[in-house]
Amino acid sequence: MAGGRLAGTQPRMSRRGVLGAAALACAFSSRSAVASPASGGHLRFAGLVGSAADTLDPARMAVGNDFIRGRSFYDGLVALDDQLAVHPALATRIESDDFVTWHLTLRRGVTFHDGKPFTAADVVYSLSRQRDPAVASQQQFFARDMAEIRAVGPYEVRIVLEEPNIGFPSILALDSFAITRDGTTDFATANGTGPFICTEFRPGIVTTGRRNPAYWGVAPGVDTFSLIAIPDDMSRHDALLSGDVDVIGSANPRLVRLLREHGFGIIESPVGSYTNLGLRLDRVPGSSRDFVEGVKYLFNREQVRDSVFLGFARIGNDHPVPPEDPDYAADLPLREYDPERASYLIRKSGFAEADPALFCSPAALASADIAVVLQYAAQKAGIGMTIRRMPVDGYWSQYWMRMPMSFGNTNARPSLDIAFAQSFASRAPMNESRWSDPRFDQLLLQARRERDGGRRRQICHDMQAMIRDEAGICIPAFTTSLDAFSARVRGLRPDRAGQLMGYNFLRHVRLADDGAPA
Amino acid sequence: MSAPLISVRGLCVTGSGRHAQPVPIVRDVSFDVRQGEVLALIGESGSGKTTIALTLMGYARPGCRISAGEILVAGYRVDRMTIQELRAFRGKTVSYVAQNAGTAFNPALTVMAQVLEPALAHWVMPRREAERKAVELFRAMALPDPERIGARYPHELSGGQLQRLMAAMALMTDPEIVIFDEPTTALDVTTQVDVLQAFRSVIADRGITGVYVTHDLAVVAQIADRAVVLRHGTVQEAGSAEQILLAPREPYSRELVAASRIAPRAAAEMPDQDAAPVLTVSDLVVGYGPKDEEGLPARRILNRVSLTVPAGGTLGIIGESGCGKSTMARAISGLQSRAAGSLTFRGEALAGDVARRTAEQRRRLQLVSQNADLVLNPAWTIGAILDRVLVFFHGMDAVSARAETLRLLELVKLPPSVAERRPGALSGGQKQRVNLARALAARPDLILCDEITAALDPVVAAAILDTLAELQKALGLSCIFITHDLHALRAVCDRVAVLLGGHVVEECDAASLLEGVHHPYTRLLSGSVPEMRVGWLDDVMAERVMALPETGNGIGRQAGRDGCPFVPRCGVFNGDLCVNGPVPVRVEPAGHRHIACTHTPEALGRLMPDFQNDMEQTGGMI
Amino acid sequence: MKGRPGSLSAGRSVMGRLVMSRLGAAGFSLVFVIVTIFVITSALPGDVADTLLGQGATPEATARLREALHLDQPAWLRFWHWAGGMLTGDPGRSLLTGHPVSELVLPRLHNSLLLAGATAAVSVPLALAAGLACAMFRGGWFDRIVTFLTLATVSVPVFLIATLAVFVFAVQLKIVPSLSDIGSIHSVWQFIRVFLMPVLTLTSVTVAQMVRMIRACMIDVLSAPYIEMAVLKGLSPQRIVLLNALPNAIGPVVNAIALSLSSLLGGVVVVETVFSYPGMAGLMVESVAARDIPVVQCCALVFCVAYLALTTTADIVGIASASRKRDA
Amino acid sequence: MRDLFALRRKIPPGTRRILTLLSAWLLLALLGPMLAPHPPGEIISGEVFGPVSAHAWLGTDYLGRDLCSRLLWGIRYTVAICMMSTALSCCAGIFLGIATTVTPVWVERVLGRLMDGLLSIPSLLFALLVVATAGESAPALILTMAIIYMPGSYRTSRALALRIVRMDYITAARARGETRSFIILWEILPNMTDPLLSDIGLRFIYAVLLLSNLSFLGLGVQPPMVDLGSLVRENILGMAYGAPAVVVPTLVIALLTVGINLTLDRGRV
Repeated sequence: MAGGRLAGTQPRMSRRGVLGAAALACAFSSRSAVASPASGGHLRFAGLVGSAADTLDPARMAVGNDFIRGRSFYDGLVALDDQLAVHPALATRIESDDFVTWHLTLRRGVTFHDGKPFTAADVVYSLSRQRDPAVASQQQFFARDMAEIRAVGPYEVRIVLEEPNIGFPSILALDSFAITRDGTTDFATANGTGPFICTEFRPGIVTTGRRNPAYWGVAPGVDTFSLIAIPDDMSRHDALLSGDVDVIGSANPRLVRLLREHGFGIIESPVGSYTNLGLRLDRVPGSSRDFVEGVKYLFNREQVRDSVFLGFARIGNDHPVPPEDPDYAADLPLREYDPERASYLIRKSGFAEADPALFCSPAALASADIAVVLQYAAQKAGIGMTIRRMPVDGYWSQYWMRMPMSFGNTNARPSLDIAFAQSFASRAPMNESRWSDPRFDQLLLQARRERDGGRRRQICHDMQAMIRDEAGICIPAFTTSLDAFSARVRGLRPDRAGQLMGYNFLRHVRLADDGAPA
Repeated sequence: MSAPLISVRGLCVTGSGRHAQPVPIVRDVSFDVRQGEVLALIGESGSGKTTIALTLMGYARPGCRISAGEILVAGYRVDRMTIQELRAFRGKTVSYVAQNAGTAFNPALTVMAQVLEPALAHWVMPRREAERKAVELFRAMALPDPERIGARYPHELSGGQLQRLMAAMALMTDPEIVIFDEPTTALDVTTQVDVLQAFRSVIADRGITGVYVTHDLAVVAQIADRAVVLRHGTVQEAGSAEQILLAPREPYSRELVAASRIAPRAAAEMPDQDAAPVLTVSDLVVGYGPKDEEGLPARRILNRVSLTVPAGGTLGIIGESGCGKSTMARAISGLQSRAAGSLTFRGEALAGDVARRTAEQRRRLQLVSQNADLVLNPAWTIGAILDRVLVFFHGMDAVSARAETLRLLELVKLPPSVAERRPGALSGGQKQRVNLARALAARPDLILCDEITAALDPVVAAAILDTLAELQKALGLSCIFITHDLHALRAVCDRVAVLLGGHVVEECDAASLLEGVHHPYTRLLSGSVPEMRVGWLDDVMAERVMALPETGNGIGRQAGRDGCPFVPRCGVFNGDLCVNGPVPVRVEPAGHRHIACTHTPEALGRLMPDFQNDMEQTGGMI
Repeated sequence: MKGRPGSLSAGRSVMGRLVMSRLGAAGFSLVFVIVTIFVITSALPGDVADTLLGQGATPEATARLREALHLDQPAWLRFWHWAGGMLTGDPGRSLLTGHPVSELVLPRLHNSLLLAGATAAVSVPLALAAGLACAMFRGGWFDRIVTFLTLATVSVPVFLIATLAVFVFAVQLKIVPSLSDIGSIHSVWQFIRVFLMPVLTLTSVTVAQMVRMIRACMIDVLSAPYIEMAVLKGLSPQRIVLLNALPNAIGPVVNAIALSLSSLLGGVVVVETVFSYPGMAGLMVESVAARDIPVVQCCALVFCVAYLALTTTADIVGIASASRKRDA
Repeated sequence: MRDLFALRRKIPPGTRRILTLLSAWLLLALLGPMLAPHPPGEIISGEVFGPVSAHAWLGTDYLGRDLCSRLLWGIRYTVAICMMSTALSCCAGIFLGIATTVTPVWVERVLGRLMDGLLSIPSLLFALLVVATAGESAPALILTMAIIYMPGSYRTSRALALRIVRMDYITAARARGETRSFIILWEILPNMTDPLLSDIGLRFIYAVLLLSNLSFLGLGVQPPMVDLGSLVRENILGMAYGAPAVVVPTLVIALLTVGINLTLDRGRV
């Protein structure tokens, strides 16, 4: 609803400024109509990233397989649909008048996998621990916005924010805010309320789950699932092709042809994730506006889309809003590849001979390839650039955001508000270009308390323009996430919330035949 | 007379070098051997004698092949047999006694296992029977403890024992023909006598037809009926053993015979004994193992050895393998640290470690060591090797060094062209000469010759000895000549020290080595030198009073550390004094003899009858 | 070479000393390796705190976490603690998961040993047979073929062999699974199915090395005079090679085998990755990436111990087989 | 020294063959890139894993770059890196190997154990660690591989040297009072050149393969440059389509290693 989907949620907002149970109910029935009756069977999934660092602790979830585990074993207070609209989950009502104090009404009769009933205490615990540095939560940044989290009744929770934020509900949809049982500290197994019960969890090796018979919501379509990670691209696809797994995440564009030839299905999810180049404005050469602008003109965006992503991408305009987003500022002219202009600007900046280093890494999807494209373009424009490819490990902590020019990789965010707040506000933790503009921060806060959708959309438009023109961020393209599945898998649909139906696919898929693997 | 058992006609063997074109090794060789005969194949190294012997088993060493001729052995056309046929034939019809039993026995298996192998591989008899037969053969070969010797590993046995075991192995399958490939060359004379005796008896008892490969004419005289003289793979002369040894026709045969009769050094040249010795060795002790009460190593290779080298003269040191000859050489040249004793060289004390000797001392004392193949750096040209010494010791510049080098080569009778060649391209004799030249390049006062003729053929050895003698005369060198060859010894030495078990048992003038009273061991040595006359062996066996055979009943006795090392084999054993020592050194004025024996010279004279024969005109190798 | 009385017992005591010295030496190497690894790892940029917090890390959060994990202590102090723990048999806890390192390592070690064992079981006999055969029929067609094959297999990157193998056998022919899912093993047949690919891949590499070395050793021994003697005794090639030559080649052959096998624990990153086989090498790579030093250390320790154990045993076998014929 | 020139003059055929082959590759590495039709970073076609064509002689790679050009650069980097690391490791290994045969025993005791230690660290993991620490660059790779292969070369040369030190001519040199360095350089080294050369050849091959396998862990030279192994690795997906982009570099690696291996085998025995 709020933040990202300012306009989309407009009609509901007009009603008492609260989420009405009725509205949710109907939204709900519509979903349950989609969800098929349980059919059973065992589903095997192979994702991209898995290691000894795999976790069942919501606070630490950082990679795809973590999210999938989380979404299968736990529930959030709210859930997002395929258009990023907020729906109730463990919270049936989320109400606020000033957008500072939020009142949550919790679902009754829900039990954890260990049989204990779900109450307000669990919510308070789950949310509060995100603020504890020792827990090292991925979402500390947003957790710290929650000034007070208190149970006001067995099924009532009150949350007071530091500042008003109309988009708060979608923040609650972040994976880290999934609800675990009160007092849980050992995450060797998952004790959640989710549709699946964790039967085995061996970090870096395998996770298995079985359907939770006592699940409060729509029963999932499979009885059991096993989840592994195969980092090696070829091997992961081999596993699918040879029928050893039914679904793989992060299919490689270069193998789509092969998969299709062998009769496998592909879902292309237009998610808002992107690989970007960040130029630090507080360091040479980024300190020169001309240089930054010049670099932006050096990006041959068509080539990045077609050669690097083989067309499975949408061209970006140096701001974090993907074209398919209703709030996408369509009127902003798309920045074209213009070597002459780039060369002129960069020479003007005086850094033409600086031969700056582009830091990239396999850690940031396709960053090395994009760097190669950029470097060659620069070379043609008579500008020298050196590529420094760094090992995956230590890249985020050592080079990304530390070096004058480093590539980053940002996942889809539940809402634009979150995207802006995390990566562009002055105090944003991931402000890659160290760009700080009081007016932008101002607009951000304004949007958060703005009730009128029209004006919010306008504000949002202005923010996009500001980022495009002033921030040191180059976003050549938004990646289309690809997932591949065998013919026996049904019910997978594209989803803006992220790949694999926003990591929720286990709740929705079912198997055509319940027999043994094909 | 029946048809010959072995008949070889027009045999040719060619070696096919990897890169080079094939070279003939054996050319058109023909000979016959009748049933029960022993044929000797005589020749120097490279004469193809072993190659020919092996072809009788249808075998050619890797890189060689039988290119022509027919080989008829015991009715088989060996040259036409298939691998399988040969396999059944070798070791059963014809068997082989290799030259060096030390290496021809598999170090990883017990002797018995290997002795049984031919019998078992050819299914001639069941294992138990085979074992019985083996033991019986051991006994026939006069091996000690025949019942249990089979259970031991090769390295636990002496060369002589191994050689006899090898013969036993060859006889396991009762072959019609046995090929002996220089079976006694690697042995000490005293052992050789016993082994030869053992061979002879079995050959006689079992009516074996034999082919005996050797370069030692004296041995031929003892064992062969007929002989073939070979050179460069061709037959020089064939005939009865006697005829060839006593009345050789072909020039080469004469040369061979002559080479085994080297004239001893004329006594006239003997330097006066009173002149200050160039090197004095006193109470030298070398050994290993834990220290004993005297702070000296318990296991001693050399035990309180004292020697003097007369200035301009030659001291010969003679002894059998393991007596400590080479250790002596290494100790004197400072390559082997000594536990006690002192060396005085030209009045100065010599440090034990070569590193602590002065350059001058190193220069003046040069070692010419045994194996010329190992002593010349194969990567260098001869010229470079000699130049280096000159540059190092005399600081010569390249030009003058090279000039001097050529002079040295001339001195040792080598053509100047040698300077450009590498050791690999030289013959054994040439290498030994270069080796000599290198020592001379330092312009030493004393050269240590350690077995310099051991690896050489008699003719070549003789030539080298001549050269050495000449040089000594010309340059007034002093020399220590270490050898096991009585001939060589007598050819170049003035004084002789007899070494046994690390003790000097006798020191005397070379000239008088074969006359008068001697230490029993000295007598045994000189008595064991084979002579080129038929029937010598029988005489020796008959008159073996002063010494018991290595396997005799004396084996039980063990000498103490200061006792007489000859005790186990001594025929005139004199009780505990011999065992515990200290053995007195008695001086016998005639020929300045110093004899370490518990008997007085007179007693020895009485106990041991005088020499039967005069070694002057006959002789052999020790 | 005289049979000195008591030379055998002397030989034994000598051998005993040799063995002891080898063991001592191995210990020394071990210490050296551990220190080296620690020095390198502590020099790695970034630490586990960064890994834990990931992209969203803020300086103060990182600092707080470092304290919580004692990463603020000086390196030598941490090493001291670790070494102390190790001596008392406690490899410490994983900084990343907080679980005891042993819990992480043991299952992986078990898997790795399983894979290594299976590979050894296949490759050693194969290599011995091939090596001996090559030596026996040196220069023959068999020798040539084997030599060429070994050459071919060692001259292509392993990851290519592995990937190709999976693509052909698992994807195209569908005769084996593409994943080594050891969880699914309940019968010998499944065991074979699962291990076939990785074992074959590893075998192709190790056998190649072993055959070459064994062949060399054997040819060396076969040129000895006592082998010629054996030929002249009229023995069959089989008898010569197996009964006469092999006993003398045991030392070097065992050494060759040990050397090739020693790489089977740590040197199999590629295979583990391609077949997504949960083994030690993979664990170490992950732990390096995560800067989980205790785990890295433990893995390195295991690899080193395995290597030294193998080579030392080989040496000792060599010494034992040589001691019989030492001064021969 | 005259004898050295003499040495040069008569190099055995086996050795000469190896040297010829190596120098041939070296030449290709030097000149190859000059013949490259395109810069290594240029995307010349929209088609990835493209087939052989007049435009792209060896097809295109996973980004649609000209494989032929990249291959030529790859050869340069692989050959250069491997040769340098081999040279480094062998120089160090051989010198230490020989030296320990003439120095006091304890030197070997210590050094040998350190070498053992190095050997016991899996080479891939060791490389991973070092490169992760030192950063990914050609010098880092060279140094790492040099360290990895030094122990092997040390062992071989020591074994060879041990045989030679026992020779009497070394004893003679000592008796003459020659210095250690003279003995190492002039008496021992000249006698091990042939076996050493074949050993060096082998190490070179190992280096090539290790470098190729390192690319599996994502280690290699910096883009847009590339080494042969990385070339195979980055195009490995092309295998599914039998693309020349994966076949050709593999063949080149095989050619490099098999070629040298065969020469060594023929040079040997």
